[in-house]
Amino acid sequence: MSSPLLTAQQIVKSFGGLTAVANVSVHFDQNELIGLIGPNGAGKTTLFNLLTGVTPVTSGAISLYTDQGVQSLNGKKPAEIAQAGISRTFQNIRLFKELTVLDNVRIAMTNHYREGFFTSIFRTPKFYRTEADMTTAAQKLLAIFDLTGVADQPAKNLPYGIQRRLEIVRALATKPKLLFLDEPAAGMNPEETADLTRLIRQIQHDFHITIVLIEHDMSLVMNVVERLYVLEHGALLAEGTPSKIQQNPAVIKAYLGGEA
Amino acid sequence: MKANLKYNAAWLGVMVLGFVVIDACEFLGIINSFIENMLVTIGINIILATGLNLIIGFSGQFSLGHAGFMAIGAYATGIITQTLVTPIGFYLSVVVGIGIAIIAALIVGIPTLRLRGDYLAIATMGAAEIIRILINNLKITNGAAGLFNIPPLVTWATVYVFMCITTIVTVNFIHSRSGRAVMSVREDEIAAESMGINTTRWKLAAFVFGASTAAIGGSLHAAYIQTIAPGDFNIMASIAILIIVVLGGVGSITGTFIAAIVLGTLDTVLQNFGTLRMIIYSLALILIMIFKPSGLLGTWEFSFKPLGSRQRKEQSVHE
Amino acid sequence: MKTWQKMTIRIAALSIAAVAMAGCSTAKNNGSQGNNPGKTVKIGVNMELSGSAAGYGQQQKQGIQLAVNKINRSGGIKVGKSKKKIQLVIRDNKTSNTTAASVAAQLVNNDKVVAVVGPAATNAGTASIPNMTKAAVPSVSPSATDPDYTLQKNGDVQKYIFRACFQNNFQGSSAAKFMTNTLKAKRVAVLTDNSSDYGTGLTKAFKKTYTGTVASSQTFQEGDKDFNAILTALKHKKIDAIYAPGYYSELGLIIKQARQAGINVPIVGSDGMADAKLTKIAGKASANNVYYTTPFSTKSGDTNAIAASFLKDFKAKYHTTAPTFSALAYDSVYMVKAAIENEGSANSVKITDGLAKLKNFKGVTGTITMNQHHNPEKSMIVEQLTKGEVQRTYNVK
Amino acid sequence: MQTIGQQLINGLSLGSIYALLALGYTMVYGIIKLINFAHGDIYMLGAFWGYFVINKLHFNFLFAMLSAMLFCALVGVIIEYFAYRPLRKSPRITALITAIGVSFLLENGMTYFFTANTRNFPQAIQTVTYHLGGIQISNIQLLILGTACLLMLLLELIIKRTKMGKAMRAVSVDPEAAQLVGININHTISFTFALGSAMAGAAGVLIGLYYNSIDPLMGMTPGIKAFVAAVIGGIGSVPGASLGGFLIGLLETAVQAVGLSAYKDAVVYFVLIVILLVLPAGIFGKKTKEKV
Repeated sequence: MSSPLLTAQQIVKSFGGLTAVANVSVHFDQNELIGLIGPNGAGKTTLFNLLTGVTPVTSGAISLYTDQGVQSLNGKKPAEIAQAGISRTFQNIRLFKELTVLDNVRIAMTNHYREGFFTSIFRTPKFYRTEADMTTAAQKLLAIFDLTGVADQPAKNLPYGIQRRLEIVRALATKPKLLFLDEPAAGMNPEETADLTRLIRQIQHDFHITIVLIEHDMSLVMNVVERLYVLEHGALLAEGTPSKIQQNPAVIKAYLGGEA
Repeated sequence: MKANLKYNAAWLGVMVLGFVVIDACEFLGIINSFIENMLVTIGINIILATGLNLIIGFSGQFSLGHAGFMAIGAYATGIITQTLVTPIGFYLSVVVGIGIAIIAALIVGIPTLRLRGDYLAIATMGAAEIIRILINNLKITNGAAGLFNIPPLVTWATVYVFMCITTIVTVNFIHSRSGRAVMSVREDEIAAESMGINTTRWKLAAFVFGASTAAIGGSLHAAYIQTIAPGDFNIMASIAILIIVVLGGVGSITGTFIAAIVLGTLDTVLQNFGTLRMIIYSLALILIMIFKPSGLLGTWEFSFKPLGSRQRKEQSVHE
Repeated sequence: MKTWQKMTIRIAALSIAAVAMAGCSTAKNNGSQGNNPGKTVKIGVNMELSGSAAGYGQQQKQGIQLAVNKINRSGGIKVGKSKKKIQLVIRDNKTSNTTAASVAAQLVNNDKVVAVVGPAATNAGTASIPNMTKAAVPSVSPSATDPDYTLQKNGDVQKYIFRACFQNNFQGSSAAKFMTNTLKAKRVAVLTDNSSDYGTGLTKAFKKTYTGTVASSQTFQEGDKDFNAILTALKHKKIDAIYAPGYYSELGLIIKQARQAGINVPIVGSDGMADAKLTKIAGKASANNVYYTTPFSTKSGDTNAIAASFLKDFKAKYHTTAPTFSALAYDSVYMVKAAIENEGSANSVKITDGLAKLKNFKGVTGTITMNQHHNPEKSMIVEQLTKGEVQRTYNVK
Repeated sequence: MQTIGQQLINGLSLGSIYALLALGYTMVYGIIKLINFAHGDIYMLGAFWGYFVINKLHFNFLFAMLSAMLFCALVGVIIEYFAYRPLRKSPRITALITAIGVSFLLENGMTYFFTANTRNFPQAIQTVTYHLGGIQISNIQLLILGTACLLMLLLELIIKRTKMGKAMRAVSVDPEAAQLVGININHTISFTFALGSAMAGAAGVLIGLYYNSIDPLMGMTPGIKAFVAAVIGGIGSVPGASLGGFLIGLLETAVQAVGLSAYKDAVVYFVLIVILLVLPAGIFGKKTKEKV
């Protein structure tokens, strides 16, 4: 067992009278690749939103394990959580559409390259240095993911598949320790999905980070993840390796049995 | 680095050239005090509208309270230069105006910037009206009668230099890490938050920045026109600045310049039409908006950088 | 690498250039002072013809046009030996101070007028002063009432700035005296138009002079239509009278609503009320026990032949009783005429001298002598309305 | 006690005018998300229409009001057709500027053709004041309150019960989906403008009768106040607009009653900001949470 990176204990989220996430406990370890599956409306995205602070938890504890020790993420804003090392993509792509690909990536680096206010408005040499460093780093990242050619294009002009890839690159630019991917293969054809599979493996390997992905495409999930959580009706149904999950009767029932 | 130098030198050249041309015209008598008045009004409007464009066009926050911050700058100058009748007094008053405007922008912005779209617009409008009503009832501001006989410490040249400086500073702000963070808030607040951008902080930064440039505009207005009254800073004044921003193109500083010049000239030319002037003005406004819905320039920005490479770029966009 | 230094140099260079050039532009001087007339005597009108003060501005425009028509019909102004017709250049300042400054500059520089009538409001007027002074062209405002309008900051008179109306201090204190001496009011409520210098200035002057008790001091804004809340609050205060300086559009409503609410104490106002519309808005039945200070009265015609002919001509041309603003504007034009004829020249500087020396000028609004502060000295009267008609007039000393 | 009762009447009469105006804002905003800046000026047009038909054509009051409603409805539809419809797909801020342009045009056009002078509105109904236990109320105040309530009720019925009302609600929620189920969006939006403008027309004539003074700029201040009322009530909500209108009327009255008349508007705006901070979508507004 490797050391834990993030744990969530008995987290609950209710919207009015409706419980969207009930008593879910999960743990994500260092450099692990985890899948999160479940039928539509099972609360997968809600769980992501809770863990990234987009929506606050009703109860329960979320902790992040860093070099400085354990840090509670309860009540933290999304920006603080992102700065603590958690990044994500979105189910319905949320790029900065009017801005260029390069700027999308540079924005994600905002917190890693400090420029003082006066440095930037008076264009001191330090400003140009920082800008150049930042741009080089962003271009390097774009090159890794084969996006150099479109660096100066507005994000909205990119084809769908490339937009998905850019979103992942942008998330990586924040230098996360933990990356949440919300349905990265949605709307992709099998060929693109295969590319994505390779990409995800490569990221985990090259960047040494933990990746959690929500996915409906079972071929992708079963292919890449090391461990799986299954959610149903906001509650945790099962946990284990892909092969174990595939044999879990409760999971089979939830997926195949429908009402039965 | 060399490219930057060339690029900056080009802009410097444009600014100096503009100055020399105006000065020559002034010297030769082509520009009399009537034209000068128009130019100064345009210059002040550029300062005001550039700041508002930063708030509306770049941070995506719809503020309708710009005249309130302008009033703060104007009254700071009006009051301070009553006793300190020197250029130093004027510059001091500008600094004081900016300081108070920043404080006011923080007081207004921290609670209201959570609101979205038109709700924010109406809240900022309310805040600006509150500022104006306070000025209208205070003793130090001489109430509704306003201040006049403000010493003329500002010439067109001062306004020109201030216009250049605020524009440089605003454009530099936009083309920096801060500016990109601000724009990401406009594009998608939730995504920006998830990328570690403290959206509240950056929204506030843009708002405060815009407010301080408005204060500068107000100071220049007070010292040039030499008369200020609370009525000068009502809702209609905020709307007049908004019109410049939208007409030029939300998110285009070049557009703001063009729109301020076009509207300023139009307004002056229409002075010859007597009572018809406002009818023609409003018709022009409606027609421009209908035929150019995203403003005269949209989000297009003039730049020396792509002059050589623009054609290549356009091709790739059309592919 | 060197961009920081360059930036600094850039700003420094600009600033130095600015200072140097600014020196140049102030140094230049045009030989002869002021504007001279051509074939005609050009008089500019810098007036609020749109925007919030448009109603008053348009009344003044009517007065000006009436005066000019009349002068031109009788051949024009005698300049030296010949007679020259007046050419009016009317420009709208949108009730905006910035525009008023621009209009002033256009009138004096491009249109080359020799005198300007307007603006109506003090602030628009003060915004025009720098441009008028620079061009050495006089302006006569029919209705800028702030006491300091014609003064510089150090208390010296603004050389080129004149007015045809009373200044607030005089009118406000006269109202106070009238209320103490004639109405015997010991406790009053004050209701001020708080949207311009006019109402606030009058209230300030009134309070300074008035020796009784001010039981309540409330304000309203131009354009307000509902005063019931203020009046209901006043109703149970023991007051002998109400002092309400403002314009007829709001005062008419105040009178109407006060009388409907059962407040029947005297309501005293200022010359902004001296308009036949007041009665129309308030209703004949309500316009009772109403007084206002004014230089001009629709009854003026009984004693003043000039006023009588003005009233007749105005009625013939515009089919309505002449309001005070039109009368003041009418006088402004004739004041310029008198100045030109006295000096025998229509040079703008000469007109300025003529205006400053104006003495016993017989106008619609009384016999005017310009004092050292460019304020017209003329007698103030108080009119009393009963059932909407001017019932009697009082002279205030 | 009497004073409080009297002030309540004052506040309600003032509020009913704001409420009638706020309805127009709220309906238009609800359906095309446009702050129809020209709405206050349509109310001015209604007042002028009433002025002319009573003076020149000797209409009685009821006819004057009904014809003013019809006239304003027509003006509203025409403005929408020429000025707003071409911009339906454009950024909303563009449409807002156009609306401001239309507002300027109406104000200055009326100033140009009919002068800026204040006119006294013909008193088509004689004012009769009733005394009820020390509280005064005039027949015109009663008429305003009654008409306002009647029109609001009627509007609520139209929106909730009629086919057009259902179409309006559908378009305001999702115009594209509404189009798919066969709703004619253009007709629905025109109808909304007609309805909202008719309310403004009625308010114009009522105001004319009540205050007896009309001028081309009379729509500016009440227009902005009514918009504030609509926002306080929750823009898009008809009961919200009515509530907001009465709330502002009462608030203004209360501030003046305690002697702070100079800060009347400041207090209104302050309350607006506070309400928005507590309820970001106004009192009856639906809070929309963005789906992530």
